[in-house]
Amino acid sequence: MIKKELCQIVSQAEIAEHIFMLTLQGELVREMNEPGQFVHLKIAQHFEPLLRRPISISDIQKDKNQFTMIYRAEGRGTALLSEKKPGDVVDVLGPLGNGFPIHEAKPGETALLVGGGIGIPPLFELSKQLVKQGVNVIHVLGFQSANVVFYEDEFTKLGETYVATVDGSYGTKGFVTNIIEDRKLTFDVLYSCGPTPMLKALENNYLDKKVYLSLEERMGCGIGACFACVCHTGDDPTGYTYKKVCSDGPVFKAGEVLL
Amino acid sequence: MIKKELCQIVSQAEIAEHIFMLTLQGELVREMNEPGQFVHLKIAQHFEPLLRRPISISDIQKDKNQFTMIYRAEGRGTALLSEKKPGDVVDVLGPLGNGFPIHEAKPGETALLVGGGIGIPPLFELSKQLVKQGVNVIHVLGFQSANVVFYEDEFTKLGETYVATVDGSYGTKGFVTNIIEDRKLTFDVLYSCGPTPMLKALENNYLDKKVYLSLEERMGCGIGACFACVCHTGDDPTGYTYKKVCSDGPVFKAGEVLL
Amino acid sequence: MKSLQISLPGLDMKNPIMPASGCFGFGREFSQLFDLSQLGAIMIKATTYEPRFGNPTPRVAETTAGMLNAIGLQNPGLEKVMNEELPWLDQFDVPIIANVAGSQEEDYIAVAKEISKASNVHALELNISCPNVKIGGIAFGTIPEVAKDLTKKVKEVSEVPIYVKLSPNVTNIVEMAKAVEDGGADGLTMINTLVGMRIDLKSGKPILANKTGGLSGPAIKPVAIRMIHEVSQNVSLPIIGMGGVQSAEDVIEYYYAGASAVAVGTANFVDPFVCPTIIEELPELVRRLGFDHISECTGRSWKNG
Amino acid sequence: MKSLQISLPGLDMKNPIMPASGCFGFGREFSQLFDLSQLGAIMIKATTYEPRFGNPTPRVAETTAGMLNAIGLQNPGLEKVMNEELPWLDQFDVPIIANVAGSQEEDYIAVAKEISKASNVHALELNISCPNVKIGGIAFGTIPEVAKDLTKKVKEVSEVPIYVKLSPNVTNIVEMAKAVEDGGADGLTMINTLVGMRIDLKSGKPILANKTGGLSGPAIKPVAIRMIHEVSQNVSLPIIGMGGVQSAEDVIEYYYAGASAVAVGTANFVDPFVCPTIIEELPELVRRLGFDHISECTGRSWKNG
Ligand SMILES: Cc1cc2nc3c(=O)[nH]c(=O)nc-3n(C[C@H](O)[C@H](O)[C@H](O)COP(=O)(O)OP(=O)(O)OC[C@H]3O[C@@H](n4cnc5c(N)ncnc54)[C@H](O)[C@@H]3O)c2cc1C
Ligand SMILES: Cc1cc2nc3c(=O)[nH]c(=O)nc-3n(C[C@H](O)[C@H](O)[C@H](O)COP(=O)(O)OP(=O)(O)OC[C@H]3O[C@@H](n4cnc5c(N)ncnc54)[C@H](O)[C@@H]3O)c2cc1C
Ligand SMILES: Cc1cc2nc3c(=O)[nH]c(=O)nc-3n(C[C@H](O)[C@H](O)[C@H](O)COP(=O)(O)O)c2cc1C
Ligand SMILES: Cc1cc2nc3c(=O)[nH]c(=O)nc-3n(C[C@H](O)[C@H](O)[C@H](O)COP(=O)(O)O)c2cc1C
Ligand code: FES
Ligand code: FES
Repeated sequence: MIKKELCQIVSQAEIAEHIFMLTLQGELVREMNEPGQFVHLKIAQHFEPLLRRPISISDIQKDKNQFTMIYRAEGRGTALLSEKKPGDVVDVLGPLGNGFPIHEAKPGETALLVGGGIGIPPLFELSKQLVKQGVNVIHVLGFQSANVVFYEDEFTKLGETYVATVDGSYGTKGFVTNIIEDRKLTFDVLYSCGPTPMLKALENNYLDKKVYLSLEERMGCGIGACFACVCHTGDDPTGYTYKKVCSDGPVFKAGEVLL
Repeated sequence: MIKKELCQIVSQAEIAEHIFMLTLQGELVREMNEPGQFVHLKIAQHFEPLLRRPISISDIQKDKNQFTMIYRAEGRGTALLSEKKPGDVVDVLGPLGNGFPIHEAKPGETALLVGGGIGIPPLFELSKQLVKQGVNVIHVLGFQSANVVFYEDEFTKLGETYVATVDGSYGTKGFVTNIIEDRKLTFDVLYSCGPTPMLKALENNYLDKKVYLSLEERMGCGIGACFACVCHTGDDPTGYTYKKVCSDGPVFKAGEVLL
Repeated sequence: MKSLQISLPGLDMKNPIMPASGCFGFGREFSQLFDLSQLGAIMIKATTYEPRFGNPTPRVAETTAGMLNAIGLQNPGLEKVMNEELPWLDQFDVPIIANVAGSQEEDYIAVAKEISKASNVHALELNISCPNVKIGGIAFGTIPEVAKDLTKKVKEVSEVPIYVKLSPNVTNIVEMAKAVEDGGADGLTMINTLVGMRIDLKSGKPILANKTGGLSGPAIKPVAIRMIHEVSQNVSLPIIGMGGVQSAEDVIEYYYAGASAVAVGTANFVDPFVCPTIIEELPELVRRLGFDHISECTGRSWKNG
Repeated sequence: MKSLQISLPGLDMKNPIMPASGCFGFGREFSQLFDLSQLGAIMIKATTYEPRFGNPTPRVAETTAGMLNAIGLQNPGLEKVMNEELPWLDQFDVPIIANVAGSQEEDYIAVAKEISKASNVHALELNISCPNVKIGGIAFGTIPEVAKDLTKKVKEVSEVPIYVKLSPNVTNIVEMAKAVEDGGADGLTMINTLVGMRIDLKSGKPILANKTGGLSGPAIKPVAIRMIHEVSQNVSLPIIGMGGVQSAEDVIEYYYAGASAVAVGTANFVDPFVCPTIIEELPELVRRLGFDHISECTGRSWKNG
């Protein structure tokens, strides 16, 4: 069930340049099930910024009623969020959307988790849950450059982890797709979240595989009521049928919607 | 000289119902001279509330570079201000306007200081300076009711002090003018700040006396540039001549401007 | 809650608060959050004759104290609304106001005729003011004669009262209001969004794929208040006011301006519980301001006393 | 600062940033805070033939992310502006744009003729759009033919180029822009304020004594951007953009929309140092966005590439 709650900040830290890790506490953690869901945050009580901000859930600690997000302080809303301190509250609406189907990867199978930039965070909870289920995980993480790399160690603890940076200042120079091809990584299921060009490339490269992609779109309501975040479906690319990223997604099976 | 400075909050306390006493520290205290001047506060960095708020200076501590204001948490701006804590900063523009002419009262003479509600604060610094100058001060302070009475003790330390409340829940029931008449208070100079009906009554009652009144008006710039706070002059009540409350006032000699 | 009960043409309402069209879909999502029967009415998403996919994304952009949208009237079309959405909504004890849109006269007429037959549709809201539809659309809302004519034709076929939704993007709003009054409108809803744009600093291009969009939210409230103040003194139709309403205080400001009911749009995205919250807070505010019934507030800004 | 130097009809400017008319008086107050010679230009307070006292107070009210004003064009009149304000301003190395207002044609013509003779007045801004003047006034800004005619007549008597200030309170802004272009305008300034109102919760009456006022500030920026985007593609006049500008980023957004210079109004009240701050920050922002000169930004939102 979707809840709205003033959650208290447990901790906040800058873990890479402009990249913040934020942990909140609240009852609505009980409602969080699938990795890949997101929350919609109202950052300030005043009307500027006005709208909520969608941020993925990157780690769920059910026992403590806590969850963690990792976000980039980018525009006004996230910059304000990054100034908040432990004890401050954030107005959270969530959990929202449908996440990654973890049971598509069976125990003993291999899942490839491919993330780009701030698309990486939801893959962390996903990886945790897959590992718990006995799935073998491989992570391929892409960043712009060394100064914004985060969570490499955390992912490494869960499984094989490769890092690419666009400018080559860390890990392999290039894109995540380069790593997958160069290393001839094989898998049973692919899960990915990141910039659209990356998702498109993955979709095209693995037409015959089980691939799940998490999409991003500018949102109004975040709950499916405003039609802001709509995309065409794969089987009716110019027609009337549609999916809403916020409530039907953000995770879709490759091919289900038009990227 | 007018300065703009981020001043730090030294202390803030609720001294009566919704009435706050706020002390700030900053270099611009050096520029504060006359009692009755005001500052123009930008309460939040964001755009809502957008405009600055004019608040009188009620106490100047030159040695510590500190000054105090007393204000009522009324609308959005002052409510937000009242939530600020020591260490937080407030964007201050000031000191602004022309205050009470203290040298109009000579040593040994008697000054009557008449204040109503949140018009009372600037009279405190005025009284301090008059006393220092050897002037005998009498204070007549009017409030709505007992729960919003403030600073009675502080004024009493400086001179004779009478309190009226509209509902009679404290002091004399009625208006400040009742006290002055009933007690047959006499004076050489009268200084006043408070609601317009009170100022009008005083002006009419003491046409032959030296009377100085501090006015309130909704402001835009606070520095004399926008013509928001203009009033007609007393000698040309329907013509083109005008005074600006922010930069010519807020204190005017009775009769100088049309109330 | 007696102090909130009101009757407007076609609408007997528990209270005068309703979600604005396009900001509440067909109610399904919000029904997971609270009981829709609490609402005074529901203005459902614009319905067109044919299904519409709407504009490419991005369809929303934030502005200071406001937002732009260019949804482009996406909706499942008349048939689906009649067969699926309205029957589903019938489980709630709440009158529906159906927002009717189109790109030509015949569309409006066809939709109005059919949708006004639905048992829970108690009124129509004629959307002659959507700034995001390319063909025709906007013209209906800016040319008095055209608006009057359309109103008349829709009135002829509708089985329920019709409220015409006025566009604020006009030189003379009173002229538009009078025209639709002449055309036989039973009420007005105002305002729709102001046309606006935001440009992305990095790309240099408009954020919205549609380039322009409709500005809503607190930013536009003073414009709406002014227009309702003007129009309510010049026509005798009841007005459902909207634009930036976020609180019970805002509702009263709309009443003072001249409104007889109030719709809440963008605020539903900021706080999905805003409608029930306002409904809960209103009676106490009405009482505190010294009124027995909220309808006493209508037009106080220009009425004597 | 080379990247900011620009030339527009009548105006050779160090930079494209200037305070907007009515938000900076005649510069005296701000001259106590910073050196006015830093500014690209100064748009002085509207000048009418006779002195005007303006409207009763309250003249300003705050709105969400904006403000309403109904100053009513208070000014000391042509003679005093010519004899006192303009000579005083002459001590600064900054071109003056004189905002010309009136309630009838003859007023505009008389003021324009005289004030354009002042040596430091490099251009006129024809204020056909002030929403706060009761007689005539607003009509000039909403009827294309009237605006064209007035522009022509003022152009005939003016010794300097004229910029016409457009009102946003119209159905079709492009039509207005084309009309004044036809009338011989040398440039446009846009936008003036949107007509708005706020009502006090306690009294139930409008806060402004004049009831309605002009809405300015960040709230109106998306409307201004949209209008400049539209107009700049349809006329060949340079546009001085304004409406809610608070930062160097806002300036670039106006350029992208189609502006060739930018004026700052309400923000001067929020931060009296905003103009020099923007001027200081602009060169670095222009560079960071990859431009050699700010004028390269003009119209990028609709130009190719
Ligand atoms: C389902 C989903 C999950 C996300 N998860 C994360 C995450 O885990 N970590 C993270 O750093 N970011 C995440 N994002 C992106 C994040 O929402 C944006 O970076 C953020 O909204 C930008 O807000 P701002 O105040 O910094 O920028 P502003 O420019 O002030 O934002 C203005 C408006 O545009 C919207 N907007 C701007 N950029 C984006 C964007 N890229 N995607 C969607 N809306 C945008 C904002 O929400 C807001 O409405 C996610 C987005 C979606 C849709
Ligand atoms: C020269 C001067 C000195 C003042 N000194 C004091 C003081 O020492 N203590 C104190 O409590 N108050 C003082 N006031 C009044 C104070 O400025 C207002 O109470 C305050 O601005 C209200 O802001 P708000 O955010 O609470 O209300 P809001 O209703 O949010 O204000 C909205 C807008 O209206 C203006 N406004 C509202 N009420 C007033 C008012 N009474 N006078 C002027 N503008 C108003 C605000 O400044 C703002 O622009 C003074 C006013 C002036 C002009
Ligand atoms: C996302 C969105 C979609 C909208 N869709 C419609 C619509 O389909 N039909 C309509 O008449 N108005 C539509 N509107 C306008 C609103 O009903 C309302 O008139 C406007 O947003 C002003 O109210 P607000 O400021 O409370 O949002 C839409 C507004 C938004 C924000
Ligand atoms: C207090 C005030 C007074 C104004 N006076 C004038 C004026 O005399 N002449 C004029 O053309 N515009 C006047 N304007 C409009 C501004 O010049 C400007 O067009 C408008 O405020 C939008 O810009 P902003 O949002 O930056 O304030 C005034 C605006 C304000 C806020
Ligand atoms: S954000 Fe409103 S429908 Fe998805
Ligand atoms: S507030 Fe601007 S002139 Fe006084």
